[in-house]
Formats: sequence, structure tokens, C-alpha cells
Amino acid sequence: MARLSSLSPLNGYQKSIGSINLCEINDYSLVSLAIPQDTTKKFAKIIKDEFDLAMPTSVMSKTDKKTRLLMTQPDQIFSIIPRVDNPEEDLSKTIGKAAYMTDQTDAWVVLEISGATSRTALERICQVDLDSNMFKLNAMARTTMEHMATIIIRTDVNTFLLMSASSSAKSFLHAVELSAKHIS
Amino acid sequence: MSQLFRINGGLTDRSKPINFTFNNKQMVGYEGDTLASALLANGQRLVGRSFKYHRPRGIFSAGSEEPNALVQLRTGAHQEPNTRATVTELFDGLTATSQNHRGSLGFDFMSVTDLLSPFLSAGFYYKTFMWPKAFWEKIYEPIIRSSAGLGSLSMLEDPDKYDKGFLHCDLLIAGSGPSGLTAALAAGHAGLRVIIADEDYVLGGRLLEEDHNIDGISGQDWVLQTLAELTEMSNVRILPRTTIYGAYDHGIYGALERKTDHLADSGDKPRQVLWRIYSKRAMICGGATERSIAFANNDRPGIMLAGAVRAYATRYGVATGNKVAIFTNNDSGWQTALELVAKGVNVVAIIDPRDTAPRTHISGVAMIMGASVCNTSGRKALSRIALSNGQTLNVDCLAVSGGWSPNVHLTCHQRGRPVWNDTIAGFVPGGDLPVGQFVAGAANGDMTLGAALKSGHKTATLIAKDLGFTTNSSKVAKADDENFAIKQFWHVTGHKQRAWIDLQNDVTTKDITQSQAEGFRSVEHLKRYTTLGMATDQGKTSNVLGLAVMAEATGKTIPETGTTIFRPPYSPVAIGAFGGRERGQHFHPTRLTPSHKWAKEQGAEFVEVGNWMRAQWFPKSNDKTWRDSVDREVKKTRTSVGVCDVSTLGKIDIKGRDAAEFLNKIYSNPFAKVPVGRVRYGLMLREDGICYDDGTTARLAEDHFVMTTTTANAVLVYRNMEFARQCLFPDLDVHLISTTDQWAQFAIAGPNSRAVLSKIIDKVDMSNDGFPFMACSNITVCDGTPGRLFRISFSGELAYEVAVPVRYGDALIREIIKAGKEFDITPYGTEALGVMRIEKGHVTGAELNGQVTAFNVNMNNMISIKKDSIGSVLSRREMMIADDQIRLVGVKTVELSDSLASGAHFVAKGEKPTTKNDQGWIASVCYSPHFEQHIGLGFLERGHERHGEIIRAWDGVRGTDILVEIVSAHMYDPEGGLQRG
Amino acid sequence: MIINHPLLGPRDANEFVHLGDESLIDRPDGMADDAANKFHNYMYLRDNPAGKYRELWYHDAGDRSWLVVTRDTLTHEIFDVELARDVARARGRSK
Amino acid sequence: MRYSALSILKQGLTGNKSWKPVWREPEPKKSYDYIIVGGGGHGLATAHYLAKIFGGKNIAVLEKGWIGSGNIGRNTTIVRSNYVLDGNQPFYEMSVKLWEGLEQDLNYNAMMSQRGILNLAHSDGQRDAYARRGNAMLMSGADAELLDRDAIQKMCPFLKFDNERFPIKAGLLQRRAGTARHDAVAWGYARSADMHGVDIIQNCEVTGFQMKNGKCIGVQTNRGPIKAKKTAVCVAGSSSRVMEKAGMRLPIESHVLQAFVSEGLKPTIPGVITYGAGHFYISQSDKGGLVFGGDLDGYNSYAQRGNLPVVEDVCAGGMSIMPMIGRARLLRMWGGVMDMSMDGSPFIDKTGIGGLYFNGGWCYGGFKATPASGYCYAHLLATDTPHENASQMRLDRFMRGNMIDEKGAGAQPNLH
Repeated sequence: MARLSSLSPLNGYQKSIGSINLCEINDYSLVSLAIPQDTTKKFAKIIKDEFDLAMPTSVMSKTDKKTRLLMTQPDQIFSIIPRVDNPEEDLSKTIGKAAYMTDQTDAWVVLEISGATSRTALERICQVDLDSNMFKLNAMARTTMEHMATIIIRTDVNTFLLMSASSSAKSFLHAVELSAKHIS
Repeated sequence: MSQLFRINGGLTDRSKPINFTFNNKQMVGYEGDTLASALLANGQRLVGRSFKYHRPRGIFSAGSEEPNALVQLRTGAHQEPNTRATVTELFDGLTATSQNHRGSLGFDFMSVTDLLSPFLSAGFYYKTFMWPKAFWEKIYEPIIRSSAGLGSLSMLEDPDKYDKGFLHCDLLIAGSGPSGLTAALAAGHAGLRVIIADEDYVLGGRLLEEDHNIDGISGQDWVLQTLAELTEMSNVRILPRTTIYGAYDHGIYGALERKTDHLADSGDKPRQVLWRIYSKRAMICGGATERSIAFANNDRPGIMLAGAVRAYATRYGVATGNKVAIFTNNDSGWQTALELVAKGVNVVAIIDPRDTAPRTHISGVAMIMGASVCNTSGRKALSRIALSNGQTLNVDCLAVSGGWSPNVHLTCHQRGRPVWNDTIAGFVPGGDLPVGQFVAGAANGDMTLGAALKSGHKTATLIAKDLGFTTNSSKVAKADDENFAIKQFWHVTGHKQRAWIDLQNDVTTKDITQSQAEGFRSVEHLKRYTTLGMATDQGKTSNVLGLAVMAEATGKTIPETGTTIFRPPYSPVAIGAFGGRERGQHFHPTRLTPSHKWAKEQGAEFVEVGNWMRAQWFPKSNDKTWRDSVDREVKKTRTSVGVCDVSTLGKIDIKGRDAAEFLNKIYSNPFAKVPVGRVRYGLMLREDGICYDDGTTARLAEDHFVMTTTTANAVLVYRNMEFARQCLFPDLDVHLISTTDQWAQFAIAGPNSRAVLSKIIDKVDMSNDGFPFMACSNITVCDGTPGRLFRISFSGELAYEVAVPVRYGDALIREIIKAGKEFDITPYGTEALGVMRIEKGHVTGAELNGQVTAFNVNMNNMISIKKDSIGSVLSRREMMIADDQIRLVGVKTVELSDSLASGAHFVAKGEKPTTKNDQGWIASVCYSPHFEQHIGLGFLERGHERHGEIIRAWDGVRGTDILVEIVSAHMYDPEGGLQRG
Repeated sequence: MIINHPLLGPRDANEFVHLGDESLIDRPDGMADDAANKFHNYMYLRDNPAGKYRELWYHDAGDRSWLVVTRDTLTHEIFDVELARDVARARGRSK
Repeated sequence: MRYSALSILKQGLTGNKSWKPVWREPEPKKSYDYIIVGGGGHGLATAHYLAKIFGGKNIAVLEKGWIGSGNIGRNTTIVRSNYVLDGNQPFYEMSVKLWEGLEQDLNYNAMMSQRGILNLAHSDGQRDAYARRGNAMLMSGADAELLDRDAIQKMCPFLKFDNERFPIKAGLLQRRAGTARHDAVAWGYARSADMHGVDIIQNCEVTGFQMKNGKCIGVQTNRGPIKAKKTAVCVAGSSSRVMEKAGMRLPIESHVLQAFVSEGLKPTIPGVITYGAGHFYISQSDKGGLVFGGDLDGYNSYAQRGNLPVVEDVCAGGMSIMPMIGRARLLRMWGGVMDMSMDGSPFIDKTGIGGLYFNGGWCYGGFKATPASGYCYAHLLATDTPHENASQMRLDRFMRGNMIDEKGAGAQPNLH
């Protein structure tokens, strides 16, 4: 029997509005790593060894070319890695039992917004202060935009990753598109 | 009408004429005009009618404090009532009409109320309209309502767009007058992130309206120079047309920016943007508002605030009259006289109750000291004034200055109380300012230009230091301090006429004295009884005056009498702006199921369930009604097989060493010993013992459970479990994460469900022993796609739920349909789901509505007494387990042809439907294709022991009253053989 | 309002959900003999002070932390924000 | 002085010079039979009925500020009896009946305006819940109608019937519901109570209770001690603060509820309308202002002011159900302190301390309840037995498990 074909929340959406570029990112796998009580140090050492990355903080993500680590909750890390079929299995090879793993790849839609006026557009929906001195490169925040829970990460001066629930991806896209239209 | 009253000078662009109409009269103004300045330039005196007496009224002020000149702007769906002509930027094609009159503005039938005024004094309506009783609703009130109110809404949907936004700054400056600008300079130079906002479309505040010198150049040039400097600074954001309307907790300010109101067309961009500004510090530099003096008939068109007369001449190049007199109790009135004369306006006299004049003479102006204006005449426009010294003067404009009230509004928004200052005869900010807020300039009582410039700079510098910025001593702009001496002279007495205090609400000095006589002496009583300060201007020009007159009447001082504090907003804000950008499709986010695209292809009807769009039923061409579709889906599922997208159910991954122990505390029934590979139905209580949520939870590994919650409660259950995890059992090693959006989950139900699934699932022993009822397992489907399989049943049939990552959901539903073809598989929606669960007697939100106990739904045996779980203790309170409590029952109509409706109440045969005879109600109903009649679930007193009884289902609001038989809630396959088989 | 989250810094209160009095942490033992009384007082009776108040907030649109916020109910001034889990441990809810 | 068209005519012709104070300003006596603590709507109503109906004598109302300065002076003036539970509905229906005769009872026009309340339903489930409620209303002797979409369209053509998300499916209408002029209610009761000999004492703050072997024998005030045979607390908004002086903890939290009024407009909204898919309800005052509100801010507060998220949420709700109000301007926003009880329903009861009675926990439903609350409280004070329509509004109901939870929200005040 044919293997099931996959469909991303925005089906590979990409668009420019005025000086703003929007595109869906869907070439990743996302696994949540829950750290067993009182083993944070041990966990930190493992990701240092395995990913060569320091522990992310709840306001700063850590990243190299292929991996990005976010601390989404005091005892919870999101690891965003290149797309694999069964990421839980994949990661357990390196991390083993140091964390409880839950595949979250399909739970999120990831939208990249870039362009000279991206911040001006985000002003209309994002209540977090995105001033480059307050929200530096790789800074991250879990907040809300238009009643939708959102994770925002700065990946460049004018580039941000926006992560929101996959089931409401179309509403989320509408909110971001409209902000871009209103300021263009 | 040509612009007869235009004079030289001002900031309007004479090279850019603008056409507009007022009451359909074609007029011309210039770019830079407000509607008010253009109307005055065209000699339009009468612009509106007052609220109560429908008195003829003209333009009174030159700012947002305007009580009189309210017009209906634009037409059709864009019609905008109560728009202040004094702050409306003129644009080409602007149309405005006057409001609150029957018949023409010139002849208003309602002005009869003016003649009846003796009988319409303060609070008259509380004392009459009571007889005969029936007349109030039918006659009196409709009359009062239609004569009250000002402008009208179009009653059409607001066609404009709105938006919101969020700004952050170190220092927010409200107001761009002298103090605001020097503050912005100082803070900007120090490197603070500054936002300076002004409600006006040109920055500069009073410097635009008065002639001053700053640092040796004209005030207006200084403004331009300063703005140029500020524009250069990347850390300063200038927001014209932006009103700071409110001060909220912790440095948050509300601001309204008018984006396209000054344009003929919004060009599909937001009309206004509502900003939420997060500030570390804020400076209120809002200046001061002039007030009037109460004297007989002081409300006629042509009687204006002196500062406004000056503003129209200086900023707009408009003379407000051919013969102007000035009535002032303070020096600013004299400044007005000087500037008007300098601009060639004919000022005939200046009248001042003080004995000695502040200057020796002003050429051509009679200086009448120790006198006051005691009456005026001219019905639709001022023609003559009478003075206390017996003199009368023919004038068409009277400029009045009763002194200036600092604009303390934003300092009061957190209930702060201003304090009285005798020298300036006004209230200044008290000590209890909102945290982080400062006040400078006239708003703080620094009434002179020199002082304002200084205080702006000084305050901003202090703030910068306080925030840890180094302040390079930027130079302070310098200017002379003009005189501002004032005599506290509030109203002219010794007459029987009405002297207005609140122009819009027609509150006169008589109303105040009467209110005093009737015992309404506290300021709040005064306001409420007379409606003083309750109009659209919120008493900006009248509150202090009213207070002063009340103080006199009670023989107290003004501070003894009280202060008036202000509520947000500073000036009224369109409801549309507060509403923001979304009101239709995107009012709330929409959640789509993994099979949504496929279901749309099938022509499914959708229904909103907690933001999810769920397929309700799948119509087929030969279905005549929705019932045909639902019946078909139910029958097909019960006789062969059906499939339903159940991805909307909340799914929570629960992991950790202590996961089982944790669940044992969350669920009221035992969970500690659920074997791996098994599913258990769980009942969740609130701590107060009321049923809260239910669902199945599967154990996939020793330290891994997957919980399902109802669609509606998913978020709340998760929140409560986090509470238990973090606050009640902080040391348990248990971790939660929602996987609702991760998994596409389909229920496959019916005798043939096993056969269909076997074709899709990779190598699992599907036999009843291999995978029995309530089994669960990690699996792969369609050749290796990871998934999960649960053998659970909501329908009561042999049934499974299969889950794959959401991105495969669309493909999987198509595979399932393909695999089910040979069994004529049917997709079913929420309606069929509902029918089958009612037949089976499963409860949902319709029954578990937050009011019922486990006892009520006959599940109290599920509350383990061997352990301490959430809600168990309080679930055992006496009245929650009393014998006479309501119990869940099934109902069937006695007549097969009868139909049932939810919400009907149970009443015994032969009894009246009264509260006393109310025995319960029906919670859910459906037509059951299986029983071929209407059935339902309901709650009935002692219901568990009344099966077989016949009782009435009384539905008064729908006008039905039918007989039903009480049966067990488990109507379909009560032994449950089918789902286990 | 702005809540100064101990881990995330100042955040608009609209990201949070308010539950109520800090004392809701002190859940009585359901197996104790006078549990009925204890639970009644725990669930239903409140000091409801006009002034300093220690209350529970949940960072619903954020990191899902439960917080104990010390706030003045007359002025809304916030004095202190702590992680509820730490407070719970300090109040003796450890195993 | 009796009010009538004639009295107004006479006064008008003589320059409105001889209007008399609406109530006396007496000095507090040393002792009273009854002291009612709190000169708000409920306190003044209690005094009126106690004196006029139950023949109570020697009564004082003590108000710490000016009468009517509590929530009766800042609410959205809605009167209705559309509850579902038998612990509430008969009480509120009794209240509506008293409202209907109020003008004549008080000889004061509180402008009770029965222009109806319409609760909109946007789903089948909501419609059925309204049906259950409507039937409960009819059973209590109130009026109720379940309207379909067309009937609603005839009444309110300006509603957004085809909202893409929340189309209007049905509505529950109570025609006898409506609004009243809130301040006038307080003044009318005060005037009538005063005419029946009640001492209304403003600027008299109760600072404590006089206790003698476990009984309450009077109060301490900033104007000295005052003895009383029976002390009746009626200070919704400050209940916890006052009862704390008697050593009582209450099942009550104080929360802020905001309300809003627009600039004056010509007649726009027929009656009271509530939105079923957002937090929004609205009516129009006699002066033309749109009076509207929504949900609690959600946090405990005594500050009498709220914050922006709720303001925006309420207006967003309004715009989605009646987008024609977009160009009307919001003129004033304010907040009141709500006595939020643990199940959303009030208390009229003895306290367990002899001589001390309690009335409170009105949540945001206190205004409509004013007459019945006053009547039933007066009944309790005069007879020491609860009025049958208030028999479930007891302080011990949580101990017994007899919650009156209309919303089914549980023991969390900010959800009611």
C-alpha cells in the first residue's frame, strides 16, 4: 500500500506584501524534551555533548546551523531539528532517557516574516517589545497574537520566526498578512 | 457664501482652497482649517442646538473641549454623529449637518422647551410623568427619548477598518505645547526612547494660537525648528493626530491615532489605530482649558472663549466678529485684546470686573474696569450686550475668559484627586499621581510660557537621570513670563435670567442653587441631579464653574465643596476603534480538523464547536432534509461501518515516573494500576465535587499516558492539571504537553470497523483477544506511518480510534474511505455522533453543565473513597447526595409521532407548571433511527427509581406539552455486548 | 496591568489567567477526619483583603507557569512575583 | 412635599425657589431599634419596606459617604427576572413586580422602563439552554418568549444576523424586563424612608461593632457609638471589610466590573440586548447614551477602575453583533467593586452572631434585586424568618452543598 503523503498546515505558503516577505517553514522536526525533576544539570551536559549547544534560557534560544533549542517552560525544551520520519526515536539515540520526548512537529505552524518593515507590521499584533536592544538576535518569547498563543524568535535584524498552533494556521496567517497590508 | 471673515496671517494655506458643505450650503475653506474655523470664516454663526432647551448655539471653543459645535460628519454608512467641528480637519468634499433639531436649524420646533424651561428645572422628570401609570412607557418616555440624544447613527454597518497596536518607550509625552516639546528635546538628547503624541494635526499647542517669542524667534518658528530637530532623532517617535485617552495600571497608556479621518477616503486602510503604549515614565503636558463666566444669556452664538477668539485669528486667520468685546477676569483676556488689535480685528471694549487695569491703554479699545456683562440679546446671533454700569454695546462677538483650568484629566484616571490652587484659581494635580507619571507646564499650574518651557525640560531631565541616562546639559529654550493675574469672579448675580454653566446639557446657575436647596450638595449628587459635566465634553469648560457656584450657595470654599475627578477617555473614542480589526470571520481564531479539506470536498455542513469547524453531517443527493442525512449516517454505522474525525478532542501527553500517581489524584476513579496497553474511562471532578470532564486515558508505557478530554474543556483541564502539578504536588515527576494539534484521530465504528481497519494497519493482531475492548497500542499504518490505535467506543458499537500525525490526516481519511468502500462505509458528523451517544446514554456538555454531580448522573460509584482525589470530599456534602436529588434518565415519547425538545421541564400529569411542581428537565434529545422515535436524556427527581413512569415534558416557550416514558439512560445495548464483541 | 514574570520579565497581564487566593495552594488532606470542614473553608471562605493580596496567576499564553503575585487590591501595585511551585514547596507541599 | 405635575407647575411659576430638601440631615441618636449599615440602594430599600410595610420604628441608615455612592450609583441599570434556578428565579420575579409599582409606591419617578431584554443564542445548545431557562421563568409566573431569527430581525434589524462565525439562531425575550434611572432609585427610597421617619445619616462610617457576650448590641462610628437592637449590614462592595470587624470570613471576593456609556444619540437600541458569543450587553438610557458592559476584569480589586483588555474585549463583542455602533463614541468608562460570591448568588441571612444580620454577595446583579432585596431583608429583620423567596440565600449553603450556581462555573468568583 502507498505510504501516506503529507500536507503542511499552509501547504508551503510564500508571499510578499509591500516590503514584507512571508513564508511557511516546514522542513523541520520538533520534539519537546521534558526534563525529569532535579536532573537539569545532567540534561545540560548531554545537550552540550550531543549538540554542542549551551542550555537555552526562557528568553534566549540557542542555535547552530541545524538545531535550535528553545526553553518553552521551566522544565521543557523544544528542539527543532532537520526533518526526520520519527524524531522521538531519532533523538532518543543521542539523549536516551535524559528527557521525556514528545513529537510536536505537527502541532505547530512556523511562519517566517522578514523585510525592512517587518517590525512595523508586528507592532500591530505583538505586544512584546521587539526593539533590537531589548529583543536581541535569537531572543524568544511565548506570547499571544490576535488571541492565538505564539512563539516569536528573532533570527535576524528584521527577520522573525512565528510559531502558532497548526489547527488555527489559516487564522494566524490572516492576522500576519493583514498587519502587513495595513502598514504597506 | 465667500469667506468674509478671513484676515491676513495664520497657518492655513491660501493656495489650497477646500470645498465643503454645511447643511448642504456650499462653502470654501483652506488647507489647515478646521471645520469650525472654515465655518467662522464663512460667517456661519448658528451651528447647533442645545440638549435640553434646544437653544441656538454657535462655536464656543477652538479645541476638543467644545460643548456646542457638534455636527454630523459625512453621510450614509459613514455618518458620524456628535463630531466636534473645532477639531475636524477640513478635507475636500467634507459634508456636515447640524443636529438635535426638528425642522431646520434656524427654526427648531423643539425650541418650545425653551419657553417651558421654568417647569423643566433640575430633576423635574423624577417628580412627574407618574400618572396615569400606563402613560410612562407609552407616551412620556418615548417623547423624552426622541427629544433627548444629539446626533443619530446611520444604523448601517460601520464600513471602515480599524486596527490596534503596541508601542514601548522610556518616556511618553502627552501634549506637544511648550513643555512637551522641551521635554522631548531633553529626553531625546539624553537617548531615551521617546514617544510624543498630540491630539492636534499640527504640533505646537498654544504656540500655534498665540504670539510669543522664544530664544529671539517667533514661537511658531521655534516649533518648526524643534520639530525638525526631533524628527532627526531615531529614538523619538512623533505621533500627531494621536490622543492619549487614558492612563492605566503600571505605565500603560491608551492612545488613539486618527489615520485617515482627515481624508475624503480611507483607501481601504484603517481609519484609526488604537495604540497600547507601555511606558517606563510618562509626562502629561496637556496644557490648560479656558472656562467661561456665568451671566444672563451667556450662551448665544457669538459668545466664545477669549482664547478661542485669539486662536481663530492667530492660527487660522479668521476674525470671529466685526465688532468684538472682551469680558475677562484675568490678564490672558488682555493678551487676547492686544493680539486681536494687532491683527486688525475691531475690538470695541474690554470689560473686567477688577478695579485696576493691567495696562494703561490698548489703542481703539475701551477699557471698562470694575464692570461685568449682565445680559445679552440676539436670538440666533449675538447683537448686543448690556453691562453692569448700564452701558450697552452693539457687538457680534463676545470673548469671555473666566480663567484657565489645568488639564489634569490623565492624573485622575487612577482615582487621583487634584488640589485647589488659589493663585491660578484652578485645580492642579495632587500628590497621588499614577506610578511613573509626571506633569509639566500649564497642566501642572505653570501658566506662563517661560515657566512651561523650563518645567518641561527640568522634568524630562530628572526622568532621564532617574532611568540611568546621562543628560548632556542641552540648552533650555527661554521666553518671557506673561502676566496671568486673575480675580476669582465666577458669575454675575442680581438677575432672574438663566446663566449657563454647562452649555451642552443646559445646566444653569438656577439648577445648581435648586440642587443645593433640595439637599443634593455633595459634588457627586450635584453632577447626578443636574447632569452638570455629563455631556460629551465631560464638563471640561463647566465643572469648576459649577463647583464654584455650589460653594457660594453652601457658603463653603471650593476645596471644601469638593473636587471633580475624571474618568477615561480624555475625549470620546469610537467604539469601532476599541473593537479593533476583527468582527466577522476572524472575530475569533478558527481551528480546522485534519480532514477539513476532504470534508469540504464531500459537501459537509459545518458547525462551530469551541472555535473548531466540525462536520455536522454529510448530505447525499437523495437526502431531502438534514434529518435524512443524519439518520442514514447512524443506520449505516450501526449496520456496517462509519468514520468520524474526532481530532478535536483534547489530547494531553502525560509523562514521568509519577504519571500514574498523578492521574490517581486527578481522576476520581482509580488509575494507579491501569496496565500498559490499556485504556480506562475517567471521571474528573472540580474540587467542589461537581462533575467537570470525562474521557478515556490510555497507558502507552509505564511512564506515559495519553489523556483525552472533551473538545470544550481541553484548555481548562490542561490548566487545572498544571495547577495540580505545580501548586499541589510540586515534587511529583510528571510532565504535561498538549498534543491536540499533533494527532489526526478518526473513530471507525460499526460491525465492519475491524475489517476496514485491518486493511490499513500494519501487522497488528486485530482479533478480539489480540486487541480487546479498551486496548491501545503504538502502531504503524499504511506501510510504516507511525500512529496509535485505541479500541474505544462512544457509539456503543464495535469501534476503534486510529491516530496519525496531523500532516498525514488528509491522506489517512482518504485511505479509510477507500478501504471501507466494499462495506459502503459512511463518514458521519457531530449530529450522528450525538444521536448514537444519546441512544447509548453517554453524557456530554449538555448534561455535565457544571451544575451536576456524579450522583446526579448515577456515577457516584466512580468516586473512590479509598483515595484522596480532587473533588472527592466536597462531592459528599449532604444535599448533593440526598435521595430527592435529580438523576439522569432516558426519555421516550409515548406517542411515536411526538417530537421532543431540549429544555422542556418535567411536570406530573394534572399538575400546574409552577416552580414548586418542577421535577427536572430534558438536557438532550434526538430522533433515534434505531428506536424510530424521539428520545432524550434528562434529569428527574429520584429519576433512578422511576423507570417506566409516564410524565409530562412541558415546554411552555415552545407551546408543547407531551407525555414521555422515563427509562434507563442506557437505551441502546445496555449490556454493552456490541462494543466488547 | 503588567506582571513581572520571574523568568521572562515584564509581560502584559492579558497573557495570564487569574485564579484567586494563594491559600488555594494549601489543599487539605482529603483523608483527614474533619476533611469536610477543612475543605469547606479552603474552597469557600476568603480573607478578601483591601490591600496587600497574594494571588495565583497562570501564564496561559506564555510558559504555563503558575505564579504567586503580591498585589495591592486598592492600587493594583505589584510588589512581588514568585513561581508558585517554589511557594508550594516553601509551604510544605513537598512529598 | 408630595410631587406632582401641579407641584412642578407651582414651583415653576414661582421661580423654583421653595423646593425643600428631599431628605432631612438628622444627627444620629444614641440608640435605634434597627441600624442599617449602608446607604446604598439595598440599604435604603430595606429601610423603606421595614418602615412602610413591616411597621418598623426607630430606624437609622448609616452611610459612610453620600447616599447612593456605591454600586447603585454606577451600574448599567438593568432590571430582569430571567434566571433558571429555583433559588433565584422566584426572588427576581418578585423584584420585577415591585419595580412595576415603584413610582406609585415611592411617589418618585425612577423611570422604570420595561422595554424588554433579549438574550441572543448562536448555537443549538445555547438555544436549548435558553428554552430550559425560559420555561423556568414561565413556571415562576414571569414572562418569557423564545424568538426565532425572523422575530428577532423584526425587533432589531440592525443586528449582524449572518456573522460568519456566530450567526443568530434564536433569542430569549422577557418583555417586562428593562432599565431604570439608577440614582433616582436611591433617592426615591431615601425620600420615602425619610418621610416614614427613618434617620438617614450621611458621612457616618461604621468603624466597628459593639459586642456583648457574643451578641451585637450596636456599632461604633466616626460620630460615636450607636446602640441597636438589630444591626443589619448591607454594604455590597465592602462586605468583607465590614464583616471582618465582626470577626467573620465570607464566601465573597471583591472584583471590578467595568461599564461604559457612549455620547448621547437619538433612539437606537430598543431594549436590553445581550450577545451570546461574546462578552457584551447594551441598552440605551433616556438621555440617549448607549450603556454597555461585559465581563469582570477577572482579578480581585477594590480600585473602582479596570484595565484595557476588557474594554477592548467588550467593544469587539459589540462590533461583531451590531457593527452599526462603530461610529458612536465611548464617552466614559468606570468600574465598580462587585461582591462576587462563590456561586454567583447572594446572601440574605442571619450571621450566627445574635443581633447581626447580613445582606450581600450580589455579584453584578444587585441593581435589579434592589426592591426584593430590601423587602426580604426587611422581612428577615422584622420576623427573624427568611422570606420564602429568599429562603435559599443562606450563608451555610456551601457547607450543605446547596449551591445556587446559575453558570455552573463552580467556586471561582471571577467566572460568575
